[in-house]
Amino acid sequence: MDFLTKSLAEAAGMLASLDPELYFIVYVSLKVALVSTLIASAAGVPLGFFIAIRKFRGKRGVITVLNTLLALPTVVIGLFVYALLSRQGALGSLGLLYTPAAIVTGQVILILPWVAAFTVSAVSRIDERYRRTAMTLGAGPFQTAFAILREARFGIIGAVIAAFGRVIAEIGIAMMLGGNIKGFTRTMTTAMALEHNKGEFVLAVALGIILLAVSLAMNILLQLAQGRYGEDR
Amino acid sequence: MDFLTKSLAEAAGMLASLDPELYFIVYVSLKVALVSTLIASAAGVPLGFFIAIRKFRGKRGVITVLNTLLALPTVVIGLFVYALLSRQGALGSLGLLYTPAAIVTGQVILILPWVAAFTVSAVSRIDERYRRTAMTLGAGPFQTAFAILREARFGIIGAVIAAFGRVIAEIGIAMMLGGNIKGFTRTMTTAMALEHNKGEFVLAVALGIILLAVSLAMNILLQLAQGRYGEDR
Amino acid sequence: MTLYDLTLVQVQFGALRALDIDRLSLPENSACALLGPNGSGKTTLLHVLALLRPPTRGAVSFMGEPVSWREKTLLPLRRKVVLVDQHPIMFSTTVIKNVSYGPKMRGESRSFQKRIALECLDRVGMKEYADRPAHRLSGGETQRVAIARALACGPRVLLLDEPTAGVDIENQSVVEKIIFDLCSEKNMSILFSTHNPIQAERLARSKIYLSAGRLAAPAAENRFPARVLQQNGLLALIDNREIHTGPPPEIFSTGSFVSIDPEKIRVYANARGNSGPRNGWLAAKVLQISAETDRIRVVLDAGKAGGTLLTALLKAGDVRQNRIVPGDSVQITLDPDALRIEKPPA
Amino acid sequence: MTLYDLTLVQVQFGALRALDIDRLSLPENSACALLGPNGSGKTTLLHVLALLRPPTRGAVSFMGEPVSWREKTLLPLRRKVVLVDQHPIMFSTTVIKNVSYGPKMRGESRSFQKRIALECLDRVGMKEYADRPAHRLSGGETQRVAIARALACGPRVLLLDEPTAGVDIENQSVVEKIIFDLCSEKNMSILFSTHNPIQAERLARSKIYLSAGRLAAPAAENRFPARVLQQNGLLALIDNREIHTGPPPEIFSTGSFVSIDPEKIRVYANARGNSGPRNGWLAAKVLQISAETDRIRVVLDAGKAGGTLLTALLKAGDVRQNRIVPGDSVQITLDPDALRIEKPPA
Repeated sequence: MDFLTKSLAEAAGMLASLDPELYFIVYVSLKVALVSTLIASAAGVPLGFFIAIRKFRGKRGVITVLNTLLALPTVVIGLFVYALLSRQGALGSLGLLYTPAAIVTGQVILILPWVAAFTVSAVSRIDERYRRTAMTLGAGPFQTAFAILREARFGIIGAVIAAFGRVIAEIGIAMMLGGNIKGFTRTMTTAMALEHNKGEFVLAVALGIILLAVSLAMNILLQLAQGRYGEDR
Repeated sequence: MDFLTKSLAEAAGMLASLDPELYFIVYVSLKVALVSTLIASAAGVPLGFFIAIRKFRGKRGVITVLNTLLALPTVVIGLFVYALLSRQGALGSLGLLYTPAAIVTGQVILILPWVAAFTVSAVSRIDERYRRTAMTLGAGPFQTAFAILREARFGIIGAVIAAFGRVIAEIGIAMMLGGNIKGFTRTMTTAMALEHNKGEFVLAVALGIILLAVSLAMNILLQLAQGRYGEDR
Repeated sequence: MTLYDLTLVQVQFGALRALDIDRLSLPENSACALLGPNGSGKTTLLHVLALLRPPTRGAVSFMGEPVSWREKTLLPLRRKVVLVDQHPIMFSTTVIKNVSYGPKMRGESRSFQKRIALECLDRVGMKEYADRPAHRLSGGETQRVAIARALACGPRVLLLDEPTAGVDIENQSVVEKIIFDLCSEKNMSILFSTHNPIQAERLARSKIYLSAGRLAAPAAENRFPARVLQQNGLLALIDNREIHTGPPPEIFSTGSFVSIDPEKIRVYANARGNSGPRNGWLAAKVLQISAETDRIRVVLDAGKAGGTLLTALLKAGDVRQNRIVPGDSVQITLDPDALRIEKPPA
Repeated sequence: MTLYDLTLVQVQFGALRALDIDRLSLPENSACALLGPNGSGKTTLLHVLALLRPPTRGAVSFMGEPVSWREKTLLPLRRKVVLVDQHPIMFSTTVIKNVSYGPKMRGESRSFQKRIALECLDRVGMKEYADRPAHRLSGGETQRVAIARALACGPRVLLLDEPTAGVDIENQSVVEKIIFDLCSEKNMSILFSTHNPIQAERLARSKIYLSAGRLAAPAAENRFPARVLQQNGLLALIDNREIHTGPPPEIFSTGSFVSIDPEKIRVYANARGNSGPRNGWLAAKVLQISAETDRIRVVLDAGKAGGTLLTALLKAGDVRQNRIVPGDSVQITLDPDALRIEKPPA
């Protein structure tokens, strides 16, 4: 326990001294996770909303596929994107492997189904009466859709927050596609996993503190969004 | 694409030839994940059930903490357990680091809150009338609890399945605490992430196929449990 | 001009035919109550009339125009009619934003939205709630705001689905009073569903009865699951009691229904000393007598043991002359054409 | 022996006092109906009587024994009384396993469980459903199985919460018939809540009325939110109408209620040629007349504009003599002690 306490104390010192290496890793992590989340949300929220409010043949099947994609393991995605981006791969000529763009590609594949599936679930939970009420009060199709979207807002925000929390904490994709290159693609999770027994233990603990703080903050935001949501209904 | 197709073909051949190294890795992964899930369920299901059916001061707080623990990143858990189990750590003398027992320790910490939180949620969803009905029909306190547990069974099974799916696909803990030692602690995820660019790409793809199959199977089981559950209410 | 014309309208939910109306005309500027038991199709009919649900089959015409049910042509028509749901939901914003939603959708100016919303809130006595979060109101308050929200659309037709169901007792009379005032409104037709015949009688000028999705005689209660037997050529068996009928009925197994026309039931006070049941007469007990538009509605217990509720519609003079009072034992006869036998569904 | 004795029983939900009963005694082997509007506390009272909810304050005694509300002593008492919920739930297993749950909890043998379950299912006509999944039944079928499940416990007291609410029309008469038969059962008391006075009258031998959590006079409808003004020393203002009363009432602002004792309302047919309202008289219209245990219940519209519903309880002779028929305009007076004024809550 002494060892752990000592490491924590040193890590706190490192955090306080604004160590540039530490904060650059945090910056890369947040940037990559944010970009992934934004891309996945820009595609996934409209997709999920469309699936939820439209009636079409095979809707049940689409939702089942979406829910199944939630289970894609990060390492499987990492391997698949690696095969595409490696020199021998179909997109190898782009030279994206071991760049932040590669990580973003993999993470978008990871969380797009999350954002879409949770948007479907948030919008589907909205009582049919909201649609009916908007329509009977004279709303057109777009206005009706907007009214439903507005009622589902906390659920959708929750989906986006959950997605961000998922990518900031994942390691498989960041490691396989980013390669943990110092000052370029080294993220909090890859640094923590790969550097801890190479004398960079204090750095790992400092990153762990920040990652834990970010993850818990996201989770608390998520609980607030869901709580607010629940209270509204 | 040619590269990917070729790798897939070779991987299929490896799977068909019952390659002993491949299947030993799968065996280690499944064994570790199963033991973790069993331990976490044995503790988490009763804990969650107790929290859900009892009224006590601070119940809301306990549930919030439980939900917050869902966000624990695997690498943070890995680092924490590493600090405990490493030679300088408090439990270093047990010599558990880089053994399957170390992975199980970390994974139990990871999924215990999952099992407990989902059990709380599954049991809380059970209509108050089930409790009332059991009581008015003459059930004692234990019989009433059992009636509620029985109605929540699909939700609880779902929690256990989700936990297994989570540990089989996680990599941070397996890597940091298992150390990817061939024939001992090498799991599907660590092998895939660390070996793919060391000439073991075909092995990685073959493991990817198995991991994907297991993950999707768990997810389909989960959807069935939830579907059955939803239909019942 | 007629407001609605429905011809051969059916609404099918899977195997269930929720609505099956051969012909229904509603005149303009009417105040009409829609009566019928739970599951008789009241809500489904209101959804069709609100132009929210296209019928599975049949033609609807609204204010002289045939309704095509294509979204494009539907919107202008739908803006003339507003439905207030049985348990209305509020958008999760303030009360006044809820009430100004209709004018906003119609592209009215902000100042007009606000003025009309406050006006309508005032009409239902909820003006001081304008800035409250709308989804935290009680059931009765929600109902009042929902009516204001509907009125703010300036509809030609206002449809209300069980407006006093789920409303606390204090608000019930308030809501009834609002509906009563709206019923005397010029330039607006009002149609509300209710399961309360007294409410219908007090508030509406006309009534529609639904039973199992069909328009029914004004006492749809007289519908019994029955085994009908051809016995002595003249008898029908209802709930194991024999009821006389003229023409020999067809023979059906279980699953058929018998309806008795409430206008074709005669009720006689027990003659003195003549207490035993005569041939062709049924003994019954009077439970309730109430006013119907131009008739008196008499609810009778005609069963042996907590048995069969029958509703008869009599003339006021007959009731007065016979001095029938609830609690009395009476004798009833059925006119030869009082029974209608429904075949079981194929 | 009395079945229940409640003394100063209160149930508080946060700020809401859901139940506030000074004294209530229920005799054994009774068949009693519990009447009152939505939210009047019927369900809460049933939960207390089912020994499922300890009251916030007050003493309950059951079959001569004071109830201590400790789980250990409660279980044997609770096994003598069964509540059937308003919308009963079924355990997600077969019908027969649901019905045999009670005997199973009591440690009966498997063969006894099965025999009693089939017997009880047969009583409600659901024997052929024994092996169906119970949570797939319709509302009416569920209600019937729930009654069978309760009967299988062999209770001394059977409590039913609105047994025909949410039940389809075909099953309603079946459920009523089952209750009717149960009411004549020896060795079992039955208490059911309903909002249907006709049902109460037909099925029960006695009635309890609840209004806002309190035991009320047998027509709790006569309770109005009111501004009461001391004007001329003699007047009370109800819904902006003046109603005479003897002793000068105290002055309250808004928030107070006025109750009118239905037994103290006199109803007179309009004297010929004497149509204008006389001093101290109120004009009203008769809406409904129905049978009450030993009285006639007359529902009057005493408001100016769709206004105030009043319920009077008259003697059968008075109704017959006055030849009052629904639809009639009548005049009413109130006895000097008819009004009770409730202070607004502090």
